[in-house]
Amino acid sequence: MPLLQPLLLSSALFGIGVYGVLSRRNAVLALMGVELMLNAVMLNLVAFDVWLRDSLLTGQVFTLFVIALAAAEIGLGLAIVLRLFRAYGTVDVDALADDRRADPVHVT
Amino acid sequence: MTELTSVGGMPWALASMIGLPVLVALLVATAREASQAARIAIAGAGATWIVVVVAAAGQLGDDVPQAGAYAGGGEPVLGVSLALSFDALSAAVAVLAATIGLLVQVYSCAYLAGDPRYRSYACIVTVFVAAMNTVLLADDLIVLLVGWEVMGVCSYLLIAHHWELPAARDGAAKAFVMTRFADLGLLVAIIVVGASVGSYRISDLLVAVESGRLSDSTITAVGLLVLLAVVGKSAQFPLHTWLPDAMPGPTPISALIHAATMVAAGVYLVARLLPVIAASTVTAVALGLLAVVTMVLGAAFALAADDVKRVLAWSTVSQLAYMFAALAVSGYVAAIGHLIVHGAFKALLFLAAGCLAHAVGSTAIAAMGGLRRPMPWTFWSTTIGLAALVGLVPTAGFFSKDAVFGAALDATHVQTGAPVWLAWLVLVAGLATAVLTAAYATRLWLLVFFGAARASRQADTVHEAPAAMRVPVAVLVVPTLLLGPAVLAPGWLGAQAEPFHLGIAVLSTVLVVLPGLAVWAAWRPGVDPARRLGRARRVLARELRVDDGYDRAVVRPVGGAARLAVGGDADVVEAYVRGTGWGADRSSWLLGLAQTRNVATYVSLSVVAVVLAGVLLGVLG
Amino acid sequence: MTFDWLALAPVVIVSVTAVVVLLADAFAGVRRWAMATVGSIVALVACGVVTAVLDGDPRATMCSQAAGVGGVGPVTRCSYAVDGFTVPLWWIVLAASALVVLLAAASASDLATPPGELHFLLLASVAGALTLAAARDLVTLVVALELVSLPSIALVAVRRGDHLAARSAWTFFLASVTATAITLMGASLVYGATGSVHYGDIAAAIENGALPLEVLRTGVVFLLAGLIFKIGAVPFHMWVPDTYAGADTAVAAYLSVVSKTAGFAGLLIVLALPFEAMSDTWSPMMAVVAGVTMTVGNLAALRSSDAIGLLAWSSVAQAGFVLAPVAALLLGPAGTDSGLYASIRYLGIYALANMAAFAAVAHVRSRTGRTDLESFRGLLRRDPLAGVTLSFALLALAGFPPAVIGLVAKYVVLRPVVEDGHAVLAVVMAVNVAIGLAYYLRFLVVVLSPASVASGRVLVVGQRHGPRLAMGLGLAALLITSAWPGLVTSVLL
Amino acid sequence: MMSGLLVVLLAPVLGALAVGLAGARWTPRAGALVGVVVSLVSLAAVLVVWFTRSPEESFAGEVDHVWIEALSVHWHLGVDGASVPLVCLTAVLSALCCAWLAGEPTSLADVSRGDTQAGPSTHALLALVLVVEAASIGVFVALDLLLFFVFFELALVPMWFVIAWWGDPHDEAGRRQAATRFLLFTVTGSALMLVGFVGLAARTGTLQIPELATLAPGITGTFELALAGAIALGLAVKTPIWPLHIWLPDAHASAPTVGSVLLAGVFLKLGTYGFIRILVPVLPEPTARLAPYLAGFAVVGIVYSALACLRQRDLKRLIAYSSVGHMGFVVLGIATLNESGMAAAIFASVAHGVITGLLFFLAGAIKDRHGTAVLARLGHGMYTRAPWLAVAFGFGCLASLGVPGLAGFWGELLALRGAYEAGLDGGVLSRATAWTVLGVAAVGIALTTAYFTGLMRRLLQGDPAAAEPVTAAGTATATATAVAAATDLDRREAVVVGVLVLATVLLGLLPLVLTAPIGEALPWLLGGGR
Repeated sequence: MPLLQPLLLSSALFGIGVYGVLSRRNAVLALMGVELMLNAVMLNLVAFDVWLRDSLLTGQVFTLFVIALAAAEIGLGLAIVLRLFRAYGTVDVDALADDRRADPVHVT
Repeated sequence: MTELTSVGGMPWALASMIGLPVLVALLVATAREASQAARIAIAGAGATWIVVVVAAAGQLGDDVPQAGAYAGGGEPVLGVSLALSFDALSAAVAVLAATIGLLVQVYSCAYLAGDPRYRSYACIVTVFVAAMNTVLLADDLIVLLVGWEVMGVCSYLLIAHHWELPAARDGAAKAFVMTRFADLGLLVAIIVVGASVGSYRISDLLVAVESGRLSDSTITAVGLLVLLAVVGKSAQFPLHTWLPDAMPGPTPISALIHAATMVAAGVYLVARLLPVIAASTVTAVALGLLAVVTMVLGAAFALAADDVKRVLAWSTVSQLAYMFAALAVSGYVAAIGHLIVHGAFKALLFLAAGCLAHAVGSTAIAAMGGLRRPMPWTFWSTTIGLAALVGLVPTAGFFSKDAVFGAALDATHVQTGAPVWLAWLVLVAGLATAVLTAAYATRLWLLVFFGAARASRQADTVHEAPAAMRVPVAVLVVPTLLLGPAVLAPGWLGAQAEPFHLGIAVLSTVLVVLPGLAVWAAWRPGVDPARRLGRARRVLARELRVDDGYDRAVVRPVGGAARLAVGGDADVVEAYVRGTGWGADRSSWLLGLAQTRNVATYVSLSVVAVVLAGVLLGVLG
Repeated sequence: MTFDWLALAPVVIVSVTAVVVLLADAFAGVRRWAMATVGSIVALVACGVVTAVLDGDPRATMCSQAAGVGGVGPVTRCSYAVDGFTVPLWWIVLAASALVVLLAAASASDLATPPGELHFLLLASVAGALTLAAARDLVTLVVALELVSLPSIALVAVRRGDHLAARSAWTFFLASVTATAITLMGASLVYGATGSVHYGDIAAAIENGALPLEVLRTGVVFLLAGLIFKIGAVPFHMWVPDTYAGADTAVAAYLSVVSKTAGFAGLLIVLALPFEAMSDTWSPMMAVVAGVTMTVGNLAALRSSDAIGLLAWSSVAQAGFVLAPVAALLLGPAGTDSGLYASIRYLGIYALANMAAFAAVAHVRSRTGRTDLESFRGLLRRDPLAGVTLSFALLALAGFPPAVIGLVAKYVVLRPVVEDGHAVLAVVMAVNVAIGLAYYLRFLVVVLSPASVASGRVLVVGQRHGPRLAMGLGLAALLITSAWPGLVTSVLL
Repeated sequence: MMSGLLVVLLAPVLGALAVGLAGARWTPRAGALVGVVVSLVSLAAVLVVWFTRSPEESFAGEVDHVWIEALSVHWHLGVDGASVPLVCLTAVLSALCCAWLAGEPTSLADVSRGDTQAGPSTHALLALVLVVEAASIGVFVALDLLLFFVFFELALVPMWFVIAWWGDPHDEAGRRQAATRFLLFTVTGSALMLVGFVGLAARTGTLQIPELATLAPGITGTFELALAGAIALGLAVKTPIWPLHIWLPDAHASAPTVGSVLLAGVFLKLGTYGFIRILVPVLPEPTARLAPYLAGFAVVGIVYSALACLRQRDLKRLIAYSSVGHMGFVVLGIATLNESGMAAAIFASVAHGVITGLLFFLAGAIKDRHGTAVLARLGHGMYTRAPWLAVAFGFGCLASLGVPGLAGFWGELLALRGAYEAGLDGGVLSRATAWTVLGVAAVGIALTTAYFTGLMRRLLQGDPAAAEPVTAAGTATATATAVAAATDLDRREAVVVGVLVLATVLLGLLPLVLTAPIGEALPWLLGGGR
């Protein structure tokens, strides 16, 4: 089976994900960006697995693990977003950056 | 320490010539009050004189030196051995030094009566005698250098005795810096000798020179370097300017250090190393030329100087030049003879000048005049001294100067190290200098002792010096008168003596009497004969502005360089340091700014970096 | 498929204890802190015993038959191994974690931090760290990495009702997951290029050659991203000060030592085992990363006026020093792993000194509620134990006698670098030693200063024994190892 | 504990612990007494070790235990003729520093610091002095590169505190900056030196200096040249060689009296000793290639420092700059790589320690009296105000400008001789270079005479009537300072100064005292005895 298309697709996904993480001011959207990146990885793994005709199906097993990891990350991520919202009343990351309360590290 | 090894003779005597004064110096320094210090100093000087005379008595006329090496050998690194050798030459000069040292100590306790710093003065004078003896006895060049420089330090400290006077401070500093700069020549010379001969012993050096083991270039180098040191120490041209400025020091010091001994040590060193000097024509010629220039210049400057001590200082410069000139034409005996005689009469003249200053309260010629009657002792002794300086029969000066001329005359037809033209030059210049000497001596004599007493002072204030000062002056009259034949006595230096040259004698006598008469004719009471010189007088009085030259050529450039160095540290090196610190601080500040607290910034930086790395390493390899 | 339970024991013990502590905390009413602390300590000590047993006999488990690459008959590949790499790293992790547990007690009875959750998360993360040191295939590596990260993120956020904690956690989280995603992408590429995730297979495949090298290299670079993130090296360093600032002191200590060690464990083993043959690809990269990291960390620390911030930046700089010999990994003239072991030794010494420093800071914080440098003025007179510990730890971090051990550490990392002829890196390191001293000295002077300022509000949270014990242990260890540096070098191989 | 060298090393350490822990429980006088005693103990111990040595061994009282087997680091101590003089110098100077502190007036310092009882105590200073002593002695007796380095670094941080806390009471910011600059300069240098050591160990597989010395003939090549360069650079910062000297004047000027004495007397010697003990014996071939540059920088430093001295306005800065010049002679000696030169290096190091120590003690005494060391404020005619102080100072100046018959002379003589010999066949310098170096150095000596004469003329001589010392603002009333300025050396000062004066004369008249041990060490240092 051809390897190129799935790889292209996954690269596109990964790129979009990165863009999302970097550009979204809304924390939740940033999380979705992370999800996209992980999806790209899964697609990669499956594609390679098939292409390699791996006897141990390593790629697919790996994918399962990644799915689990993604779930855990999102769980934790949403929990933190919740804390943020409770603390600041917003999930706008730029707004967070403006808060300088009890911020001992930066002396500039 | 390795065991004491002594070669014949009386090592204890040699050692005590140096050790005794040092001991006395310590005692003087710890003396409770001045009078006690004075007693100790005089007694010590007397003891030293006895030791020296006893040791010398067995030595004069004996050409086999007695020597002692102490702590010699076994010294692994320096190769220094405390080696002493005592031959006729050192004996003669040592007696001179010890005698004048003793007289000066006696003289000083009256001259500096009531001076709060008398103790330190007496102490340093005693140390000086020890240093002088070290120079005379040393057979090891490094030991000699030690004595040589300690003499310089003592001279520095004594010139600055009245350090609240700016002139004394300046003169002392000038003398010290100039002479020490010159001494570096001796230091380097010693290093060259050590490396080429393999020993610092003068005896080894002379043997090596005779055996021709040393290359000509080495001999010349050593000779010229030694010459540099000597020119400095003996105030010869072009380093002659420090001696007149050293005159603010106490007059007895001028007599001891700046007339009789230290400045004469240069002559002694050249005489001691004469084979090295004579072995290289370059060195001999250089020595001769410098001496010729110096003797004329010094006499000329003396002619226009308006201070008694300054006149005497310039005459010292020009008389020392006589000795060097004699050595340049291998007039060994003549030079040493003149050294001894000059030491005697110049010390006399300085001590007499001290009496004048003691009476008048100043050494300016302008402050004097008509002192013949109030100060008979001083007048007569000064007269004899000046006669010896001029070289009138029958004073010792006449014989010694004649010996110098004789040596030059011989060198014109006998084969010596120096070329013939140099001998002629020396002879002519010597006679010319004799003329000038007669002129300035007469001028001084007339201006100080004759004419009307200055109105500025009442006659009763003028008084003859106290006995403690009169007696040493009187004592010095004896050698000044009688030492002459001794100089020509056969073999007293363990070397061939100079025959007496009648023709030269007559010629020189005529040459000195005529200008004397001329000056006398030119003199009216209260009128300085030097006026007759016209514009030349002002030029001579300014001493050809040699010092201004040094100021422009050395002092100011050094000052500028110093400013440059300080500036360099402050602005250049410092700037790099500060710049580094500033840079670190700024970059730290920037890094702090980069912490925007916005994770998006952080992540984007990381991603960019990773992608770059991925492309660079991954795709491009 | 067999399981070597002894080899697995540490991970199992820690995980089980984590759950137990959580449940016990939920049901017990009183003395929850003491229980949690003691339980965790016991578990860690038990792990220590097991490690001592395992020390010296390498074991491997979770093995599988695989068709060897390139037709080489079926070979056994194991995902989990306890060997010469694992044991020293375990020592560091366990010792440091134990001290962290003691420190955590500093904020006991501070109702904002629930003991159960705290210790559960802590132990869970430790389990991850232990696994990471034993992981021998990419899947295990990634899983272990996440097992270290996610609980530690939660640890940062664990303090209730603290704005800064929340934001720091978010910073930490987003940076972490992005890095992980990149790592995963890298892993997938490596898998695609070599056809396996087992280190052995990958190494063999690279040996055989005939691979899409571009893909492989890109994969390696991406794979390293997540690990570099964990050790807080450039360019993944910027989260470090923000996160430490928001976290509880004990958590900051944990991040700066244990989770960093875990990251290094992954990094060193990945570089040493599967990608050894590609060192010409990553060696220069590591050299650059090391040099830049130590410089950035040191320079940034120069202006820091807060103890936590200063230690945060210093931990960045120190990561650079640990990384430096990696550049020379396996390239010594004798062909030894000198670089690798140099890193591990430096890591151990750094862990010791840093834990001691954090212990003192946590102590002062629990007394005064402040962490700015001024609050440490005159500490030596106010509180000799804390003062001495902090001063000695700082000297050790700076690498100065009398803390000889720190100097030995510098020597250890410098040696392979010079041996391998990385002149530039060596000079950079030398300069950084000086820069580092500048700010460690600034801190030291405050601590030793005779003029003792009245420290603001004196609040006494938590029970004091934990931090005191931690400081005592840390100081003792530093002193002993300074007198006999041979101990460290022999324990850590 | 069987070896005397451990006693030499441990005595000051224990003394420091005792004084530091006892703190205010002891009077400063008692603490100082302890300091003096322990210093004298280590002095006696090292002398015992030296005179009970066995002739066939190249190192006396050698101790060699494995310390870090994994890195082949040994606890390796030993002394030879090159190190014994320096150890003795360190012990004596430290003893004198402690004696000096017996009555050190800390009042000025406290005034500036605001509150007195919060100010650092004299005990702490004593303890630091002893630590510095122990560290320096350690450097001089260490025969293992890493051990050498440990001791080399050990004294730095204490010295920072000595300068920054007990330094010039009138300029807190200045003394802090000076201390930090000193520390960072030295640390950067020594870090480079460590790089060199590491490379050496990597190249030869050993850290033991004697063993390295036996391998020396084989250690040649570009890599080795780089190593030698790194080590030389590190040592050059410490020595210091121009133009790396910039840290020195500030540090010396703003340090307290004992700090200046230890910096000049002992610290600078750590650098020169490194050259003598490590660079020359272990890396002879690369060092020979570096020699001309070393010699060049050395003589430039001599002249440069003399010129800078001509225009210094601060007494302590002037003495500090003169140290740069003297160190120039030491480095010149080292750069010649022959017997005279190495002997010069050691002799000049010791002589400089004694003479400059003397000068700094006296400068400290003057500063205590006037509250400042700015020459313009010290007035003239000190001969009349404080005769013995002035005479001692003049003596120090004469000794420092190298009058023969005093300690300072022999080092210069040997250095120049070494330079000349290095220009002969088989030397490391070309004939032209040698003569140039010789000439420049001689000019430097002349300039040295000039500025010391100027200093004596300005400070000691002059019209006492015009000697109304202007007081530094805020320290004391004019009358108080005038009275203080008119007080001569007290007993404590007289003792300290007397010891150093005697030492100067002794070394000047009996150079054999030093040259004998040095002579024994030379073959080993120059590779003959191996």
